[in-house]
Order: sequence, then C-alpha cells, then structure tokens
Amino acid sequence: MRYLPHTTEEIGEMLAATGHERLEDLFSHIPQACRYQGEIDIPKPLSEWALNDHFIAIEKNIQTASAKAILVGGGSYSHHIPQIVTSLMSRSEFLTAYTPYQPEMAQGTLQGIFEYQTLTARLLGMEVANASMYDGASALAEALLMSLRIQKKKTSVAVSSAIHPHYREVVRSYLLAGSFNIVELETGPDGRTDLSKLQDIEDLAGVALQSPNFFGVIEDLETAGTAIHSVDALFISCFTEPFAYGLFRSPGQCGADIVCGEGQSFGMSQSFGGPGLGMFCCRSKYQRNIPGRVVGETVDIEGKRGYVLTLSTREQHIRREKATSNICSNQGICSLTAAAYMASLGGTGLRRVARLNYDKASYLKNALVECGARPLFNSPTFNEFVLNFADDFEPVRNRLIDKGIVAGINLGRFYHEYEGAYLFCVTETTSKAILDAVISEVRS
Amino acid sequence: MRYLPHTTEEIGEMLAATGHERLEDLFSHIPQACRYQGEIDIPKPLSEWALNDHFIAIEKNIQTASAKAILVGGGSYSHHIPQIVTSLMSRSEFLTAYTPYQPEMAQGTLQGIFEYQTLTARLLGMEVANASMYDGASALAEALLMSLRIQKKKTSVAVSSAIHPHYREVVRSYLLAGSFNIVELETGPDGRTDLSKLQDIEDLAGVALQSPNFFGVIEDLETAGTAIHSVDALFISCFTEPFAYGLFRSPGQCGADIVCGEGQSFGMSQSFGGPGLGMFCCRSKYQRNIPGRVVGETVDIEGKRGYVLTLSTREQHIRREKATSNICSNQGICSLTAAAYMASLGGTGLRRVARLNYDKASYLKNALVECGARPLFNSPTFNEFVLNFADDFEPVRNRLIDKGIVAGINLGRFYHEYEGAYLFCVTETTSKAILDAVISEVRS
Amino acid sequence: MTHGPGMNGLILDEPLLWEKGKKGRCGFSMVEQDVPEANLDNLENLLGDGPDFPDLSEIDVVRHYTRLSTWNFGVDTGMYPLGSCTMKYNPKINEKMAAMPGITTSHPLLEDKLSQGTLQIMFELQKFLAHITGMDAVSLQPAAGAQGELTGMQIFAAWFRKKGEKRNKILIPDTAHGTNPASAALCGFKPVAIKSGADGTLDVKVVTELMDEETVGIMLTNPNTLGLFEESIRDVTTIVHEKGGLVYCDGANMNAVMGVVDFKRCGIDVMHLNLHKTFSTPHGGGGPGAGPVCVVDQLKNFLPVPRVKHEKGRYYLEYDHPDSIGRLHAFFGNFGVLVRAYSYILSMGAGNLKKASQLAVLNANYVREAFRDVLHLAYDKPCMHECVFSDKMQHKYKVTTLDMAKRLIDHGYHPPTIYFPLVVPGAIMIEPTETENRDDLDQFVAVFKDVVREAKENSERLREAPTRTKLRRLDETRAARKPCLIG
Amino acid sequence: MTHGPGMNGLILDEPLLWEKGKKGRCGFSMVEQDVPEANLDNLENLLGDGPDFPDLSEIDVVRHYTRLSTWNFGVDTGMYPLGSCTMKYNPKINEKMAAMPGITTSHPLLEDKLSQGTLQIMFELQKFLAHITGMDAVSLQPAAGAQGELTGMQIFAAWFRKKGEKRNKILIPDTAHGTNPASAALCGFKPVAIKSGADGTLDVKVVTELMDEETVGIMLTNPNTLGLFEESIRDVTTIVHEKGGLVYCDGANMNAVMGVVDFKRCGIDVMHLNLHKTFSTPHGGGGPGAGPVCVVDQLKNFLPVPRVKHEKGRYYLEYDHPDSIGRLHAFFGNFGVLVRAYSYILSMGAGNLKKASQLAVLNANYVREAFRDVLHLAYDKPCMHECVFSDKMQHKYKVTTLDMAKRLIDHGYHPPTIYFPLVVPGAIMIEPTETENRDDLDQFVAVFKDVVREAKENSERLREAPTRTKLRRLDETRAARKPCLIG
Ligand SMILES: Cc1ncc(COP(=O)(O)O)c(C=O)c1O
Ligand SMILES: Cc1ncc(COP(=O)(O)O)c(C=O)c1O
Repeated sequence: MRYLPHTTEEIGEMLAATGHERLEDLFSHIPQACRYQGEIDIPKPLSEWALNDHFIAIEKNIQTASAKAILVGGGSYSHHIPQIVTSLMSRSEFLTAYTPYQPEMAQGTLQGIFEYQTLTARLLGMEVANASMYDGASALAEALLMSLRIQKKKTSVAVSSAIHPHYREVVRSYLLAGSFNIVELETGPDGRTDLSKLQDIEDLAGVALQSPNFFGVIEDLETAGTAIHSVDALFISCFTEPFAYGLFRSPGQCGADIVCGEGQSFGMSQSFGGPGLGMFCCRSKYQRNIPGRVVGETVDIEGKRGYVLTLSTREQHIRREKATSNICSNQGICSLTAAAYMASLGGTGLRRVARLNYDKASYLKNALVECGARPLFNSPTFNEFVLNFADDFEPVRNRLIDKGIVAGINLGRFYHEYEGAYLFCVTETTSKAILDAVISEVRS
Repeated sequence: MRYLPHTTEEIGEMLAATGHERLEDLFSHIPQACRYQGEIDIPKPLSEWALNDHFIAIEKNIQTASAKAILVGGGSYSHHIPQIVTSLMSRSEFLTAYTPYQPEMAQGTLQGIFEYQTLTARLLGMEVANASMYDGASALAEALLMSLRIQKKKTSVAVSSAIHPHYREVVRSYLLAGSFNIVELETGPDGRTDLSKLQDIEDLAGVALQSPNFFGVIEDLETAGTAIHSVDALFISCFTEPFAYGLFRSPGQCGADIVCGEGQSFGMSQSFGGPGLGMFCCRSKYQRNIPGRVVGETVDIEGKRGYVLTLSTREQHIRREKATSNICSNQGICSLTAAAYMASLGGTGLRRVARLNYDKASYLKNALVECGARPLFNSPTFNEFVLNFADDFEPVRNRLIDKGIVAGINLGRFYHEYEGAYLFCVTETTSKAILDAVISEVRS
Repeated sequence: MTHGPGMNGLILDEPLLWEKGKKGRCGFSMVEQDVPEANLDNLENLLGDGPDFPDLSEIDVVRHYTRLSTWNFGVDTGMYPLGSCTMKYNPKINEKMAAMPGITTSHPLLEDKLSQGTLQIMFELQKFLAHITGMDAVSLQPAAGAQGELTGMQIFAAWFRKKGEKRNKILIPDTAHGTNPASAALCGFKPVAIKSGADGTLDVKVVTELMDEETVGIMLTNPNTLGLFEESIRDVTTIVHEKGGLVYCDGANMNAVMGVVDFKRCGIDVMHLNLHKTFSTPHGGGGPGAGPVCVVDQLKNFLPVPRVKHEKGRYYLEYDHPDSIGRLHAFFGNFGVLVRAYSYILSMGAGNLKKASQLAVLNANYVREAFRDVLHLAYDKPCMHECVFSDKMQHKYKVTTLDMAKRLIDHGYHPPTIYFPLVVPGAIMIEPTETENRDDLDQFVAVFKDVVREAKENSERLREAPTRTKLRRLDETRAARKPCLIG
Repeated sequence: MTHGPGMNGLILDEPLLWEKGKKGRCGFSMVEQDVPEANLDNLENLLGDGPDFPDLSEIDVVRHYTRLSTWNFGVDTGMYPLGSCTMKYNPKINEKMAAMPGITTSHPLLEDKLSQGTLQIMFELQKFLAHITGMDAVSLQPAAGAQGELTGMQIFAAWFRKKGEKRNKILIPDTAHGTNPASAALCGFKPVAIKSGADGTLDVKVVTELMDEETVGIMLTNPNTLGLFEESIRDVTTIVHEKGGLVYCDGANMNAVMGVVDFKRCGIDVMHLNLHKTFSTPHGGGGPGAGPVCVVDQLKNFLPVPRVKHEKGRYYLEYDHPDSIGRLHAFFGNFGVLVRAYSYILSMGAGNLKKASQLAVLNANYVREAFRDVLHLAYDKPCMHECVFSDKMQHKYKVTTLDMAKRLIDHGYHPPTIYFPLVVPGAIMIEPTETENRDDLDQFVAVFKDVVREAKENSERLREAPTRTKLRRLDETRAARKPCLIG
C-alpha cells in the first residue's frame, strides 16, 4: 500500500529493536475481551483509478451535478470562486499543517489568520474577530452563551424567528443543558423581527437578529440595537450572507455587540453544506470572553513583528472546564480562504459583486411580481426573497428542474404558516438567460 | 483587468517620470506605416466564469470526452497518472520558473533534471541523457543529425520503415536542407526491420530502428546492433512507448549508441499529442555532441554539492551557428514530471505495470485471433499489435464508438499496403470488461 | 547538524495585505452586468459604504499567499511528530475527489431525490465507521472532535433526562484532553478528576470509589493521552454501568487500534472519532476537521437529526426522532472532510487499516526504545501510537522541553507535542504515525540525540533556538498582555 | 537590505532520489490483474530485468518534490525581470482549462469528427494570432521559438527551391538571439552577421550593401534584443524584397507591440511568436513552450502539415499541400500550451492585449529612467519592453555584472538577463513586464541602487554573493570540465 512505507525486512528489524516477534505482539497487552473479532467489514481496497471511477459513479448519482443553476440559498450560496483562491489554498504548507502551536514554523498560517481577523472586523464594523467557529449556527449559539457569560446573572436570551431555522435548532441544542431560557421573537408583517415585547422578557442577557434574515429581508439593525440596548441586553447580529455588507451598513455600524455568521460565501464551495466558516466578532471590551482561537501580533526576540495564538487562558487546553468554549480544531484553512477571497475582491470588487447580487435578484423578483407573484414581505431584500404564487408553484418548479434549474424552496418545511411560499436566491453567478427562463416558465 | 495592476493615477505618475503624456506617446517613434490599423479582431474579453463556460462547451464538442476507452496508441498512450505527480508538478516554484540560468535560485529544477537524466539513462541502459527534446520525433531527427556530425564525412542515414510514420516525416523535414540521403529500410514479413541490405548503402552515418516499432513488434535490437556496427554506422534506437523497457531489454543493453524517443507515457496526459517529452541518451564518448540542454553536478564555493546547466559550449547561445542544435526552451516541466512518475513507480512498479500492459494486450490479441482475426505479423509485441480481419472491421469499430469505445486505427492511413489492418493498443488502464465488450462485438 | 535536513535558505518577506494595494486595482474577474441596475431609492438608511479592504491585482494576491506559505511547515514538508495529533500523510487523491464539481456544487437544502450521491457517501461512511469501531450507529454531524464530545455529553444528558434521573457529575481522568472537561461543562456537568494510576492508566479502585448514582458516568480516552491502552477498560465500564452510568470514549487516538480493538466489546456507549487524525484528512493549519459520534443501539435515537437512511435503493434524510438531541450544525457537518475520509477508507480497505495501526504502534515503540537512555521515559510500558518522555534528565543543564523543541526546528523537524499531558511535567509526546519510514525515524532519532548532546555541551545554543527560521522565538506573553488582534 | 524582501529562512535539505527508498516500497497505486498472466516463453532473449529505480512510498515522493520546489524561485515567488524572457504572471485559470478531462484525454490520431473541440481551439487560436500580428496564415506546430525559426527557415528554403533559385546566405544582425543563426545553419544557410548601427538598430546602408541575389534574405528581431524598435524596418524589408529575398522576424518580443504594430505592413514574410512569453504560458523551468509561425499569403502553402481548417461548421485536418515543408512534430505541437494561450487571449480581449503592451513598455521606460544615473545605459533612446545597461560604471570598483546579479538574489529578486546581447559588454537586460506594479518596481529600483552603492562601499560583499541561498556560487567551470551528467 503506497501510504505505508515499511518493507517486510524493515518491519522485521524494527520488531527486533522493540523486542517483538510479530506485529500482533505489539498488542499482546490488550485484553482478549476487548479484541476486534475477524476483519473489519468494509469493501476491499480500491486503486486510485478504481476510486476515481467510483466517485464518477457517485457524481452521476448527484442529480444536481449537471444543473444549470440552483436558485436556492437559505444559508448556502453559490458565488464565483477565483481559481487563484483554490490554487493558493491547496498549497501543502497551508493545507497539511496543524494548528500553529509552534509559531516559528507557522508564520504563514498565523499572519494569514491575523489578516482574516482584520478583514472580518472591517467587514462587520467590529473591533475584534476570532480565528473561526465551526459554522454560522454554532457561532450564533456561542455568541448567545457569551452574552450569558458576560451578563453573568441573567438566564434568558431572545432569538428572532426570522433567524435561519437550523441556526435556532443548534442554539437550542447548545443552550439546552445550561437550562437557559430561549424566547423566540415573532416576525412582523414587514418580515422584520418584532421587538415590541422585549421589555416583557426578564433577565435578558442577549438578543439575536439576523440580517439579511432567513426571508432575505434587511432588518433595521440600528433601530433594533437601540431597542435591545434599552433593555440592557447585548445586541447579537448574525448573518448567513456576508456579501450583503458590500452594499448595506455593517452590524457594527448599527451598534451590535457581537456579530457572527456564516462565511461560506467567501471562497468556499457549497459542498452539501460544509465545510464553511463561522465568523465571529465582538467589541474589544469583551475580547477576553470570546470563544475560540485568536491570533495576536507580537515581536520575536530580535524585535521583528510576528504572530502567535494568544489569549489562550480562555481556552480548553489551559482552562479546561472553565474555558470560554470547548472549541479546539476550528475551520483553519477556511478562514485563510475567506481572507484570500476578500483580498481578491478588494473593497471595490466586494461592492461591485454585492451590487450585482442585488440587481440580479431584483430583476427576478420584479419580473415574477409582474407575472402575478406576491412578495411575502414588502421590506427591502438583498439576494434572497420570498414569493407567494396564485397557483401552486410546485409543478412549475418541477418543470424547471427538468430543464436543469432548481428554483426556490418551499418555506412550509420551516414555517408551516408559510406553506406554499417560496424562498429564492439569485447571485452574480446566474445569468439573465437563466432568470428569463424561470420567468417564462412561470408565465406559461 | 485583473492581470494588469496599474491604476490610472499610477499610469499618470509613471508617464510623468518617463516624460510622456499619454501611453500612446511611448510608441511615437514607430513609423505610421508600421502601425496596426484599428482594433485587433478577437472576441471581447471573457470573465473567468464565462471562459469556464466556453471551455465546457468546447469539451462537449470533443466527442471522445465521455469515451469509456480509447484502444489506440500509435505514439500517444493512455496510462494512469498518480494524483501526486499532477499536484507536485503544479507547484508554482517549478511551473513559473524560467530555464535555470541562475543556478542558486533554481536548485529544485536542476536537481530534478539531474535525477531525470539519471533515471532516463538507467531506463535506457545508457551513460548520458540530456534534459529533453521537444518530442520523440524531433529527438530522432536530432539523433540522426548527431550521427552525421560524429561521422563527419558521411552523408547517409537509414531509417526503418517500421518507425512511426510521423517521426519519419519529421526526420525528412529536419534533414532535407542538409541535403543528406535518407534510406528507408523495409519491414520484413516478421514485422521487423530488414537489415539485409545495409551493406549496399554508402556513407552510412547512422541507422535508426524503433522498438517496439510502429506495429508494436519488438525488434531484435541486439542482432540489429551487430549488423549496424558491422557497416560502421551508429546504432540509433528509438521508441514511442518507454514502458516496454520495464519488461524488455533496454536498447543500451543491446548496444545502441544513441537512444531517443517519446516520454509522454511517463506522467503526461495525452492532450491531443502534446506536450510530451523527447528523451535522448547517448554513450558518454559522444556527450559533447549531444543536442539540447544538460545538467551536471558540481560544487559551490563552500564545497557543497549542487547542479548547473553545463556543456553550454555546444549550445546556440554560445556557439550560435556552430551549435549542436538550435534548441533553447525544451520540455522542462515534462522532464521533471517523468522523473516524478518514474520515482512513483519505482523499479518494482515499472516492471509490474509493464507486465500488466503485456498481459492485457495479449488477452485482447489472443481473444480476437480466436475470433478469426489474423495478426499482420507474428513476432512478439508489447502493448500494441496489428490485426487483419476476415470481414471489414470498420462497421464493428463504428458500433463500438457508439458504445463509447474507440478500438484501433486503420493502418492504411500510414501504409497503403496495410489498408484494412488495424493497430490496437491496450494498456493497464483498460479493464477486462472493456476488452470483453470489444471481443463480443467482434464475435457478433 | 550532521544528520538533519535543516539548513538556511532564501525565503522572502511579505507585508500585511493592507500594506499593499492601490484603490482601483482588482484581482477579481468581474461578471457582466446583464440586467438593468436596480433601484436603491428605498434603501437609503440601510445602505453602507462597504468595508475598507485593500484593492490588489491577481498577481499581488498570488505572491502574497505563495510567500506566506513558505514560512509554514506541513506534513508534506517533513516529519511532524506532534503527539495526540496523528500528523500522517494526507493523500492528494482525496483532495481531488472532494473537489469533484458534482460534489462541490451540491446544495444542502434540496429534496433527497436531487442529492442521492451525497447522501450515499454519508450513509456508507456511517456504516464504515460503525464497522471500524464496532459501534452500532453513527452521526457525521460534529464538525470536530470537541463538537463530537459535546454531542456525546448531550446524549448523556438526554438519556438521563428521559429516564428522569438528575445526575450532574462526570468522571474525567487527569490525563484527558482539555476539550473533554470543557465539553462536559458546556453540558452543565461537573467534571470530577480521576488521578491516573502509577502506571499511567486508570486505577479500577479509584473509579469504584468515585462512581455513584449522582454521576452520569465516565469520559475517558483510549488509548489514553499517555499513549497507553486502558487495560482495565472492561472493569471500568462494568463498574460505571452497574451504577447506571454511561461510558464516553474519546476516540481521537483510534489510529492505534483499527481492526484490533472493538469499542462496543470494551463497554463503550458513546465515542467520537477525529477524521482529521485517523482518517488522514488534512488539518489545514487548524481545521476543518470532523468528529463523528458513534453509539450503541440503545442510544441511537438520541443522535442528532437529520439522520441518513437507506431503503429500497433510495437514500433519505430522517428527521422524526423525538429523543434526538437536535442539531449541532447548520447542515450536515464538514461534508468535504467526510468525503476525504470516505475516499481514504475505500483506498485502504480492512487489511491496510489494521496494518496502519500496527505500523503506527511499531513506529512509536521503535522511537521509544531509541530514546530510552537519553530522555526520561514517563511510564516504562509498551506504548501504543505515541510515547511520552520528559526533560527530567536535562534539568541539570537548565535545559527545558521548550528549548529542545525549538532546537529541533533548526534541524528541520516539527517538534513533538510539549507540556501535555499535564500529568507529566515537561512532557515530550512523540507520535510518529505509520506513514514515516524507518530511515526517516532513524534520522529523527539521530538529530534529537544531537540536540540532547547539545543540552549538555552547548546549552546556550538551545536556549537561543530557533535561529534558522524566518522569526526567532516569539514573545507570547506580550501578545497576551496587550492583545493586538487586528491590524 | 533596507527595502528588499530578501531574508533568511528555514528550508530543508533533500538527497537524490536514489539515495532514498527501499526495495519493495511502492508509491504507485497498482491496478488489479483482471486478466490471466500471458505467456512469456517466446520472449526469452528479448526480456530484461527492468531498470534500477529506487522504490519509494507516496509520501517519500511528495516530500522529495515539495522540498526541491522550495529551492526554486518562480514568477509566483517574486519579480523575475529576465530580459528577452517576458516573465509575466501566468494565470492559474489557464492551468485549469488545460487540465479539463476532455482535453487531457484526447487522442491525436483519431478521425476529425471525434476531435471537433480540440480542432476548434487550434483553428480559433490560429485566427487570433493572425489577427494579432497582422499576418495571413499560422501554423501552431512548432514546439518552441527555436523550432518556429527552423520552420521559417525551411519555408525560406522551400520557397527558393520551388523558384529554382540557389541562395544560401542569410543576413542576421549581431544582436540576434543565439537560436537565430543556429536555426538558419540547421537549414544549411550561412549566416552573415550585420553589425547594428550606433543607435542599436539596423543601418539601412549596411543592409543594402550586404543583400544580394545569393542571399535568401534577412532574419531580424523586432523589437530587437536591445529592446529597441527597428525604425527602418520598412526600408530594410523593401531592400530585401527588391533583391528577391524574404524577411523573417523573430517575434519573441511581441509583448511590446500588440495592437500597435502590424507586421505584415512592416514587410515581414514569416515570423514566429513565443506563446510562453507574450501569451503568458508558464515556462516550467525550461519548457514546454510553443512557437507558432505566421506567414503572408504567398507562403501559406509552405506551412507544415497538417493544417487545421473550418468549413460548414466542421473542423478538419488538411494534409494535401505538396509545397509544404512537412511535419515538425509528431502530432500538433505542444497542444496543452496552445490551450493556455487561447485561454489567455480570450480573457484579455483586444483592448487589454494592447494595454498590456503599453504597460510593459511603460514599466521598462520607467525602470530605464530610474537607473540612468547609476548604471551605464547602453543606448540612450526610448526603449520598448526592456532596457539594457552595462557594468561600465562599476568597473572602477572591480565589480562585474555577475556580482551585482548574484547580490540581487540575496535581496530576493531574480537577476535580469546578463551578458546578453553580446554587443553590449557586461550587459544587464531588464524586462519588467506589465504585470509588475509600480510599488514593486520602486522597491526593485531601490534595492538595485543599494547594490550599486555596495559596489562602491563594500564590493567584497558583492563578489561573495549570494550568501542567503541554499547554495552559494556554483562552480560552472568544474561542471563543464569533468562533466558528471548522471548519478
Ligand atoms: C485526544 C484528543 N481528544 C480530543 C481532541 C479535540 O479534537 P478537535 O481538535 O477536533 O476538536 C483532540 C485534538 O486535539 C485530541 O487529541
Ligand atoms: C528573442 C528570442 N528569440 C528566440 C528565442 C528562442 O525561443 P525558445 O526558447 O522558445 O526556443 C528566445 C528565447 O529565449 C528569444 O528571447
């Protein structure tokens, strides 16, 4: 086997050096009762080429593999990824390194993460960012836990019902054991979170909103921030689509205390939902409460600028059960990827692509409305929006699938009150020709 | 444009520094009569994504893109290429470097080529190898020219008619201007080169054979060598399929003076015939006559082992019109690829894969013969062979194409006397299932 | 410096991203604007200016990351014997498989019938991991080992909640990885430390004493973080089960025992695996990983949803599990990592997985023997995949583990894990993994012995190390005291 | 060392391939033997033992080449202002396009109908190159610039053969690239050197004197290897044509004049392009390249066969050209390189190609201005894509071009081309290309000026350079005197 370098002679000689006769003898102290019986039941080894054929067969079994377009977002977005990002991130010095415990051998990773933290903080208008969480959902859960740590005596958090339903499920899993109280805030008729009942909730440590929210609607974060701060809770702003901040004001500018969300849009392929990137920022006054790894600037003994993992006294390997989080491995190369992606875009490019998303989504939304569809909510949206149709949309959707276009998902899966309303997503990757095909199918 | 970094302001400042007003002014000394009129007539620029779509459309227009197997060789072979070879050779330090003129910045390339030369010489049983020629065909042409240089007074060369017809065409192009005499040696009834008339040729500087030859037949190189040396000519042995030497004796072992051929089989994809690799070896007594670049071992001023381009006094940049060849850029990364491929195989792997080629080709050949086909020649073959069929094979071949299998090419294109005989190739990449499909199609 | 690969060379400096660039440059290929510009009028107070990112050209970005990469060291560069991390070779073919367009473009929210291939990968991988561990059911959702632990702890909590029992202590050996107590605490459990026995493994007596009906059970690592197999595991699990408790096994060290140990037979109820260790997916400078959780039958209804099932040739997602602890990840975990592990298992087959474990253990024992007279051996017993030494024999030269580690860097090796596990002061934890060949081990041993010799003969040199890297020793205290986290 | 990116760093040593490995190891994934073993009996005296190659595991091979790569410097690493070589950025997307499975698996000997897509690429690229140069017909077969020259010379020879004229001299300026006279000689022509005029360009008078009816014509480079445009080109071509001669232009320096110069209007009959220069395909440490040949209408029947044609929506290969010089390559040349150039041209479009030339010329003139007071300028005229200096001003410090070049390495730059063209003793030929940005040019200039200052203040330091590379200055004389070409 090409991954196992030992020749038979070497094994013999090495066994002699360790005082064993056969490889099995290395395990002689393992009790019989613990032993594996027989051979592991998995397929016989495939050569590199047979493996390739096997994957080609699997790919044929992925029915969207040849789709022309998938106009669905909901937390996983199709964006163009420059080839340089993919090529650079596959350099083995980045890819096959461990967490940078030995900074002298990992300055590439460390400077790269420091740059990621900086660009992330700039994007979100915040003062401090960490080196990544697993994904947007667990980042939100950790943000809420962080608000409970900061506001030690409080036991409740409030979460907008317009936050991605899966994110709210993850929040529930993470907070369940702590016997914290999670209040869901209703969505108003404008598709924005209804904050009018905040005052009624006791012991509120943090309030979380998502913008653009699951319905694609841009929340009025500034107004929300004022309301949240007025009940002395931390304002947590989350997102699934960071491209929005190329066009819209950042959560930081609107007064958020913690900002977190999913960074997959920045250079990671969709890959059935992972790996993505949990982005996480906060005000610097909370930096010692932040979960996860952080990289900080320092100098070496000759005074040269360099980077190290820092604030580790928050972390599990030092603090153990008192750590701010249990996170250890995180999304390393994904954070570097996001930084490379942001660098490729630049400020000018980010704005331009964000605008394209907005323009293209608006084009489809307006055209479908002209065809008789009704927006579920009338507030401004970015690259996602929800429509109701006079007739059942499912047959149209199926016809489009036959043409290689998957358009929208039924919101009923997530909100039974919105059964039959469809969530669409249009990004810069969709050409007008595709959008026109959808429009004409709806029209016909 | 993302490849052009200059901002408008920078252009302005730089123009000021060079004393120009507009970019056009940089060209003011170019006579009007030489100027390009209007804009270049090429398509408007495509974005990275539009380009990708364009290439996908082209790929759809390559009718073999989805073929299951192509059982055709004739100088271009389908072999498995380990992913590591592809991944390593795309490292930009190798790929984006120039010819190693500054050895202190190019030891990676230089050691890599030195290793390539060494493995090549070992494979072919020779003493010296160069750093590559353009392809097998021009390597053969250069080998014949080299024999004429070595045997200064002689003006004739003889070339087996069983050498790849395209190689012979290239030889003709290269030798034409020198008004040298090229004699073609007939193929005997055993499919081997008929050397019986060598004595009749005057002034013979070199004689070239190919083994396995274009018919897939293994020449009896040792006997041929004796015959060639007996007329005081240099024995040039060429090849299109180096895998053969995993199983068969090397040309060097059989007495060849110059060995050359195509190295595409060693890790290069077929890519419509290029880039491949011209491999080129000779006895060390002829090393100062060798064409092309060579790398040699030396030491640095601290005595450490290192590598440099050497014997450059043979070359065009020093010798100009008296150079041993006009070659400058050659097949750099392809030679490194071949070395990485040979290293991945190792001696054990090369032998094993060569054997597999032989076994699989024999399986098809024997089965088709059982179905009534007749080998054009009865001598031993490696992974290619020629068959005649009782009935026209073309309809069978077309049916197979419809099933995604391209089997054989009609020799009539190259030798009208062999019209209707088909040259087949089977390598380790073809499964028994494919071979059985061919067999049953022939049978039916 | 007689044996090692370390030497000087030219590498290039590179500023921070925003110290480069010029407004108006662009490294991104812009798409055509093929639709009319939309109206922005109704957005006024929502619109922003966009972030202050540097504008770079494509070559600027390429050179930036190319240069940064040259300051790094990966498994492809050289030996990386970082204990507990299983830094084995990461096959390139797995990267290619994970990058297949059909896979990278698949969307996680579509109906099952559009995602049969991706579901197939998950279903089969679940089955493979169940067979490899001996456990009954698997969830691939956890994004890393620590999240696997959290999942396991939540299953513990859900189990007792369902049984209506209020327990809140959990036994955790003092050798446990830091994530273990942290994960338990996240679930509201109170970790009770178990001191490991004189031989570095669990003392059955201590477990018997501590295990009671207020304790949810035990969370242990096997093989443990000293590289030792917990030989009394069956007794320990029996004791815990007798008191109604559950047993969690941190299976991050699975690389030592594939095809050798059956965890269900050991009495384990829940365990996680680190695919980014045992199953060869690259670590990416800190991630992403994947930490699937395996359970025995009686706990399978507590696994996260959705679960991937297969029936009548159809793969599907199943959500309806009222006992489930819910969701841990927005979608299905780090799917791309799962693809790589799946590809690895298919490449290896049963025989090679077992062989990998055998050779990993052989390599560790070989190294252990080689150092026994120059480094203090923490526990003198046959080890599994890794061996733990300390700097005790170097104290007299005022040389620490850190000094030796940094000096190894100068010789071109990534240092072993140091100062972990905490129970061994000045620990040096070496895990060679099975993909290192004997010649390379011999060279590593020779170099390390040189370093040990230097500790005696030229200790200043060690304290000054590393000297050959781009930067010398970094001031970590300063970084922590006045954190500068963004530029 | 105040401005430059150069500094020390850790890079690793690595032995030769055969100094590693162990018989029986294997880095190759072996295919299943699914057919019976064939009989070897009739092969006895033909069978061999196979070569003595080292057996390595996959990780051995990976580390070997990963480490070797770290001893190299490419365009992705940093500035590579190698004159005459056009070391511009090589876009990654072109690599991806060339690696598309449909392209990499296409076989060159199949019938046209199975290869429409590949023929389409060739046909369109031919057309693009014709339009870019202004010429009428193109062959993509030559595998490099030098083979393009050979092709051109053969066309010259065939033309005169067909006309029944016996001519055998050819005029070649003394600034010509070495491949020019070598290619001419390969065709049996006798090069006659033309001394370039005092301003570095051709002197019409000299051409008039030398051109006669025994001369096939002239082979010139434009822009020439001094980076100057041959302003009298129209006069020169007229003179040559008047004597019945033909004009060959080495178009390797096309990067300076895309969209600016029309070569047919200049009177050129045959020219070649270096796709691995102007059209951004990577140099691969020495190749592969591609050297397409462009001709005017009257010579198109002499182009190599097969030619790629297009009619009624069908692409096809045409062989029937009795005047053709025949074949230069076993198949169609370095097709994979052609794909990259095609991809580049499609990405750029007309406007950007012209812009690229403008910026290439701007960069060269900017550098030329910057150095004019510290380095001797060989010819004080506006330059095109490159500028040529010499070490004349440094003679007094006993510092040579070589010393300065080697010292630049220490600062993290690839040196310019040195000692070429031969007409400038101690030449330093700088071609920045358009993909270098202004900041990077400024830094390069500052560093080079530092080096020049050092030449005066600390010349020993230059003669010892480089000191920061893996190896110091290599003994080239020794290598040539006692060649050791294999290990
Ligand atoms: C024994 C052990 N358990 C758990 C973990 C945590 O795994 P992860 O880093 O994937 O969260 C690790 C990894 O460092 C480990 O070595
Ligand atoms: C001006 C000029 N002509 C010709 C050549 C030869 O091209 P190639 O190396 O592709 O054979 C070169 C390349 O070095 C060149 O710079």
